Amino acid sequence: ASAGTLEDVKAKGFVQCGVNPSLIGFGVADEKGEWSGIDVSFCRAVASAIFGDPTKVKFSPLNAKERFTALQSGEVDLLSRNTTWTMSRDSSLGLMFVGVSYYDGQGFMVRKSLGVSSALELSGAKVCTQTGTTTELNLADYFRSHNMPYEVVAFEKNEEVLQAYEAGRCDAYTTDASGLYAERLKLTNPDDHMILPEIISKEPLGPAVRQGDDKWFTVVKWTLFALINAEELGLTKANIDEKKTADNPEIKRFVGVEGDFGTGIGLTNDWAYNVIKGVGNYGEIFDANVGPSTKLGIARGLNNLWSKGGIQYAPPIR
Amino acid sequence: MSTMASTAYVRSEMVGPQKAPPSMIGPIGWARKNLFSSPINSVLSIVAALFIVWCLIPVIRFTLIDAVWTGDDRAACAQASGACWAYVKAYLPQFIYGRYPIDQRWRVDIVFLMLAVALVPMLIPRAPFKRLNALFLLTVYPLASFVLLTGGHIGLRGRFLPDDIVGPGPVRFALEFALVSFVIILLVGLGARLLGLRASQSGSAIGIVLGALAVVFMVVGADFGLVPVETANWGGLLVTLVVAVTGMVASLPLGVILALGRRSKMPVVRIASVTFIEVCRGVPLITVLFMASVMLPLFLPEGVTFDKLLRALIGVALFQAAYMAEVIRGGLQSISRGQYEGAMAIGLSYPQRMRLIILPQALRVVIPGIVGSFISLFKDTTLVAIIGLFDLLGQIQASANDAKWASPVTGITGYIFAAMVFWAFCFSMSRYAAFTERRLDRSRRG
Amino acid sequence: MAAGDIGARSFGGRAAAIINNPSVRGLVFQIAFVAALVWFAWDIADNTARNLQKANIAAGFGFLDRTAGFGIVQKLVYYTEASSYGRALLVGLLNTLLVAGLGIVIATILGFIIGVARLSPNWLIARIATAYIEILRNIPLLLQLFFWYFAVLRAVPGMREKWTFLGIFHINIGGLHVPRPVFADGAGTVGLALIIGVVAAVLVARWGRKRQEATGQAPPAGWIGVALIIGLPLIAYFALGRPISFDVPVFNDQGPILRRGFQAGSGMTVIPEFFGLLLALSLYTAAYIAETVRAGISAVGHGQSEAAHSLGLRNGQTLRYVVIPQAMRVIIPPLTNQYLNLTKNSSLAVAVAYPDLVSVGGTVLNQTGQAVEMVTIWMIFYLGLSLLTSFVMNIWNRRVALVER
Amino acid sequence: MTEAIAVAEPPIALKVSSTDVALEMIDVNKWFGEFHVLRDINLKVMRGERIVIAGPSGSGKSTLIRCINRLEEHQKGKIIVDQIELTNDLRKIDEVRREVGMVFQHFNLFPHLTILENCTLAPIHVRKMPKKEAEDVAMHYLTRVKIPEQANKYPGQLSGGQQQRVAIARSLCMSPRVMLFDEPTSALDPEMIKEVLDVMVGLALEGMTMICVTHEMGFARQVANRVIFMDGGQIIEQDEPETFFTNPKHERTKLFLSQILHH
Amino acid sequence: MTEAIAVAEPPIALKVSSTDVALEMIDVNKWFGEFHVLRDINLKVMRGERIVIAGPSGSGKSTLIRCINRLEEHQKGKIIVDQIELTNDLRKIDEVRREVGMVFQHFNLFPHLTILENCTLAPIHVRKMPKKEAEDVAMHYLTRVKIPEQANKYPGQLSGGQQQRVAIARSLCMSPRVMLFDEPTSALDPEMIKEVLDVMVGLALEGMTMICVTHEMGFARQVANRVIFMDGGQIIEQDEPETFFTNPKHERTKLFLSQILHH
Ligand SMILES: Nc1ncnc2c1ncn2[C@@H]1O[C@H](COP(=O)(O)OP(=O)(O)OP(=O)(O)O)[C@@H](O)[C@H]1O
Ligand SMILES: Nc1ncnc2c1ncn2[C@@H]1O[C@H](COP(=O)(O)OP(=O)(O)OP(=O)(O)O)[C@@H](O)[C@H]1O
Ligand SMILES: [Mg+2]
Ligand SMILES: [Mg+2]
Repeated sequence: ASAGTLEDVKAKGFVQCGVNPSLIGFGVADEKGEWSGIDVSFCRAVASAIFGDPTKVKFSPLNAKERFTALQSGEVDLLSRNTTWTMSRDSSLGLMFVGVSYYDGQGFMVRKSLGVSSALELSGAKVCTQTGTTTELNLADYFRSHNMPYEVVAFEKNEEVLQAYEAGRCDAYTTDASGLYAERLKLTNPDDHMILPEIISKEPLGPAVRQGDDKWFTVVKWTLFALINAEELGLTKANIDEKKTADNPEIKRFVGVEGDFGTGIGLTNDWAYNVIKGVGNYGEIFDANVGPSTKLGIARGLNNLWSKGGIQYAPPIR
Repeated sequence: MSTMASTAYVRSEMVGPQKAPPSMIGPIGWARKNLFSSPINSVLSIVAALFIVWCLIPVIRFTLIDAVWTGDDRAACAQASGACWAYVKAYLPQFIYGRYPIDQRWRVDIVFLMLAVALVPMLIPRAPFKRLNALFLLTVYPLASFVLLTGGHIGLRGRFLPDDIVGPGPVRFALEFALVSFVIILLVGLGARLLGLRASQSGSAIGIVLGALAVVFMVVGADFGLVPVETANWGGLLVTLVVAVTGMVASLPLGVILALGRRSKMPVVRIASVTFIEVCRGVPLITVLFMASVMLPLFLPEGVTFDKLLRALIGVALFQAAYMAEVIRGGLQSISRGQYEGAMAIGLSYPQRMRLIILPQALRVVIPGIVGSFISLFKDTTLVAIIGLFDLLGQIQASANDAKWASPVTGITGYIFAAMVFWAFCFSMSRYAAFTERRLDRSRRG
Repeated sequence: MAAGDIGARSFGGRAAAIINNPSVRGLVFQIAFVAALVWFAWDIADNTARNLQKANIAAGFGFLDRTAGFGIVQKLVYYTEASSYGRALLVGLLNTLLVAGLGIVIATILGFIIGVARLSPNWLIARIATAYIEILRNIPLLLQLFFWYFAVLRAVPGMREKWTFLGIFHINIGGLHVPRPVFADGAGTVGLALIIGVVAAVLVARWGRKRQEATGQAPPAGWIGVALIIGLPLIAYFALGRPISFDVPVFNDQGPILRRGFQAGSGMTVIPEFFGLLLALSLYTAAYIAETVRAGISAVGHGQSEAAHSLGLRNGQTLRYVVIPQAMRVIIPPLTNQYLNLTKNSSLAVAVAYPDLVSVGGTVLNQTGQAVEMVTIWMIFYLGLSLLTSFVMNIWNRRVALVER
Repeated sequence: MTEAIAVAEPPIALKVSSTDVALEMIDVNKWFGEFHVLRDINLKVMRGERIVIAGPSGSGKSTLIRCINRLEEHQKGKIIVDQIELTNDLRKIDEVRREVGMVFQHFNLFPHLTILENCTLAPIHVRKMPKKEAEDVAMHYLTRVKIPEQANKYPGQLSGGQQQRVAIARSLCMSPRVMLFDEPTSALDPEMIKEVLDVMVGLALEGMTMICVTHEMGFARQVANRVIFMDGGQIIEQDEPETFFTNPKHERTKLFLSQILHH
Repeated sequence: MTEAIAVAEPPIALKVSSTDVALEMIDVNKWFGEFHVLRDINLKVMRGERIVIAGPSGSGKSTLIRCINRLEEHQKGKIIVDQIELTNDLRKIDEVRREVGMVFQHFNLFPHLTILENCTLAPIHVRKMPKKEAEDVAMHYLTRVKIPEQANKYPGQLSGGQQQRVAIARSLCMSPRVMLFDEPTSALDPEMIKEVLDVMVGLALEGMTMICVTHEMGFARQVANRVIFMDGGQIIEQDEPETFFTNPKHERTKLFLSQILHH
């Protein structure tokens, strides 16, 4: 502990990563205990960067209430659990967000039979949500600012929210839009439900680490940037070996043929190569877990590269 | 008095026993006595019978007649108006093992099997080798289960010896252990000398403890070639049983200590025990669990962390210990003063009196109470679902929302299944408690 | 306990005698024990302080004044998103007391009925009671809670429909909707009339008892009392020109679907989370109370009711004057425990979205990170409750203890 | 134990009504399940009669007198108390119980009530007597059984003999016309037996109709008009005490008497 | 109850050491809270002496002998057993208890252990004797109290008299130099008293130093060197049994003797 997280991680031989146990597309384990999801892939990316091996990671399933203590106490080295970056969390929970891995926003899911097409029509609605998240607060802000009465029914666990919503206890189910897509899949008839277009909050989700360990912070931060940069550079899991030899100086720096960037942050120089080799680039991760071809079918939207109409943008490696 | 002369009477022939009127015996007599003994009772009987029918019909319809028994996904149950047993069938392995890797589940099976094999003769009053058996259950079994379930091979690295003498690893740990043991034995020896006890005696006691510790470390540190399985992947009945059994095994000695503490003549010890017991009994388990899951990490120095399951276990064990202490105290109180005095008069010391005379008797008396409190504990394990552990109930709840099987009846089927499992466990335990209670009564009378 | 002249004649040195003195040993042990405790507590406090400081969380209860910002679905006192955390906790606390209080009443009534039923000479009734007890006691409460909550949700009509009873009670998935009394000027007088009615009824009851003692005949004090309690407020109500009006729940079955159903802000709604929790708590606890009651009644020997019968007391009188007073001595202590258990178990509310103290506190904890303070508040509340109860119980117990030779 | 009385007093001679029937049992039969406990019991008790029932254990003595105030139900035959026939009619049962007092082997006082409250409970609630009056009556009977000073104690504070006397007083407070005793002294220590028997003798002297299951043969000799011997659920022999003790007719009676008298 | 022995045997005459003090109590005082139970007790017991303590209930007899092996703590004065002074020193208390055997009114056998285990427990755990040897010793003493065949039964299966004999054997297994008896026969049925007293007489014959609280005056006559009479927490009178019984000096002693002898 005293030596700094990076050294600790290297010593014990794996990254301990806090994830969501039951959010399809972000963090979920199947029957065999295989984990998948964007957040999970990010953990693997960090493992790849450090060890050159995406499997050197252990997952701690965390619920909303425990996640911050788990990180603060050192139970996990890294929190990658669809957590919204807010100022108060930076300032008063002792966290440092390394960046944004997914631009999300809070939305509403309703039954199609309600005949509602906009969140602004939800005046007087009963809304189900999970307690202990920013969603409860956003919800209150949204309805108050639009002067609409509402009633919130807040459950401890996702499963309960969904069961109550399905039973008809509330008109709307609110959480981050990505979560809504994931939860909708679990309903008996997903097609009977729709997600309203309004996004009522900014929910930049990102990995977080403990405050006060800059070295570790840098490693995790640049792992995220490497994923985005790779997409920009057109480097994929499949083609990186072949492009490794290309003449593009940017790629050369990326794969570690040129420069000493890896050792600068306490890793090997081929760290970024390992990341892509291990988990693919950001786009690949997105597509594999939540993209249009998956059951969730979420469009890239804001999460597209800045060059393609989105706002994902990473500082260059140089 | 002469008026009475006429009443003199001597029976000439005896009246033999006659058969009771039909209204007294057989099914009719039974029904008359138990169901129709008065007009009100007759009405009640009819109402009760109707009530039973009214309750049972929907239950039977839902669980049996309208139930779906086969199918591969939710399509089978989507339209069902009865239980979706197909879903339970599909998920049964998960309900038992959680996400424990499939190719490693034999390890869990062994643990279950060992428990059954060791526990059954323990529960049968007449079965021999009770002491050995208990020893196995309280020492070998937990250790073996720990290694089997987690994979063992925990990284013992040692703490304080400088790296340049010997690097972190089992060797450093062993060295440090030996060093510490040596110091402890030395200190104890000195202390014993000072107290005028025979040094060899206290030394050997400490030696046994340290030796046992060494064995424990050797076993949990050794590499048996088992794949490690994180507790995060444990789930279902496995977690339920781990929480319940560990809570029980850990709370017993703790409970004994607390109970003795509560009866101690030393005010400080007594007050501390009473405070602990009453605080634990005064608050809901779930706040204790919250505390274990949210607050315990705050209590620990930076970098020291506990596994989440372990934290829940600590919370449960401490909580249970308080209840156990009260049960055991009841047992201690039932031991007559004469037993204490008899033991004192033959020259036994306090620890000897407790170990040889009082506790064996007290614990026997409280077996029903212990089983009773084990039932509560077993039911309470479901609360760990609230702090995000996947016990049987948590696992069922999580799976009911699995996209593959979600249907209107899936959730309720899961709950019914969980209810049946818990009921079977708890009911048999309560029967067992009643059985031992009767047996104790008899042996006390006889 | 002066040890006299230690070691004056017998062997062994003074030092050995002191070390072997049990009271000296006890003292040393206790000092060591306290030292260990203090060290332990200090270590924990130190770690906690350091951890909190690292996380930038200010210790102390100052956060209670900050704005909560989240909504609560059931509140007995005024509360909005703009209220403080402290107020939110108060709402939670009152909700706990409400569900526990009502649960206790229902569980007691049900428990007594089932306990007596279990001793019924009617075989069927006794069997039903036994089955009830054996089933409910051996299934975890949390499971029952889920079962009842979701069963209730599935059994009642959806948000846009309703069942109506007696014209004023409406039930749907949104809960039980009833008229909400609105108090105008003069409502206080009606309240006063009610209080006067109750006092008068008590006086009448007392008069009735006196009268019975004096003449042997019991006047119908009960009926007079009921008439007073209902009649007086009614008279006041009409005499003052109906100062209490009722805000009837408005049910709308026109317009866009979302607008249909009961309108927010009209009438009074008792939410289904409350019912689910109440049902689970009281049914579960009733099973335990029933066992307590059975044990209490069985503890009163058969001879007691035989003696009462042979004196000519009827069944009801035997129960009332002979069996129940004796059974109660046995029943009350465990009954109190059950009440405490029920109150503690109400913390499971968190699983079904009923905003009790633990549930609201959990949200506050999560928003503020003030774990130590929140857990302290929980502990103080529940501990205070049990200490208070056992204190009262001890007094009561001492008063009713049977006088022995 | 029988010495306490056996030695002294001569039999009490008292008028017994020859026409006024206090209680009649006609061909009464009772079964416990398959077991035939009472067989063809015929018994007529005149007002003022004092009857002692004896017999070996299990012969049905207790059952017989418990049938009289319907603590047990009989299945065949008639029981007529004070001209009221005992049937399933609750009102009649109530009436009979009001006329019949019963004293048990184990006193069965109500431990949660004081002695005085024990005695006034039934008068107040059954006879609807004003409390004051009930207390006066109770004190009267308590004085008669010689424990007025214990009125405000609880049963647990009294000795067995005192408790049994309270039980008698409690029954008397209902002014019963018939008193039933079921082995009232057999749970008592020897020195207490006398004090209870003295009270019973006093009652007999006042002409109370009494049916008493007891093995106190001295008491039987001194007080009873008639001794009934039961065995196997039937009445084997009945006669005046003098004849009964000196000249029993039936073999079983002889055997029984030889056992208890030489004890 | 005293007949069992009183009739027959003549007193046993045995050598008593005149120099070897087994036990000495000097000005011992003890209080229970405010209550002064033992007052200035002075008692010197020589090795081989057999002392019987008698006195009315509550006079402090039990308390006195319980002080000797420190089941009760005294507050003033000295108790010296076998040259060891009883103070708060745990080691000394242990030593004294090892030298002193005690037999209680209610036996206090350990119900969860067999007879043999009851007897071997202390030798094994206190004297650190090998189990085999402890069992041999135990069997020896069990044979002496005439119940070797019960060795593997549990106390609950034995009669009271047998249990008390086991209790004596259990004490003997520790080879005590002094034996204390606190009314060892008063919880027994008359027919069992004799078997226990016989064992005690046997012990006396072998020269065991014994202090015995008992009301068995026959035993006292036959066995004791000295009878001590206590009342109100003090020793009122002590003398040889012959003189004590035939010619008591103190008024209270006379009263007491008249009561228990004519009972
Ligand atoms: N409630 C009952 N159910 C079944 N059998 C009973 C019941 N009460 C009594 N008996 C049986 O009826 C028989 C007569 O019992 P009863 O008590 O009348 O005898 P008793 O003559 O009073 O004997 P004792 O002198 O022992 O009191 C006995 O064999 C007894 O076991
Ligand atoms: N633990 C105690 N606390 C307070 N008082 C006690 C205690 N033990 C005994 N006493 C009192 O001390 C007095 C002497 O008691 P002790 O048992 O020595 O009398 P005893 O002579 O053995 O009488 P007995 O013949 O009834 O056994 C009695 O008044 C008793 O009530
Ligand atoms: Mg009888
Ligand atoms: Mg005594």
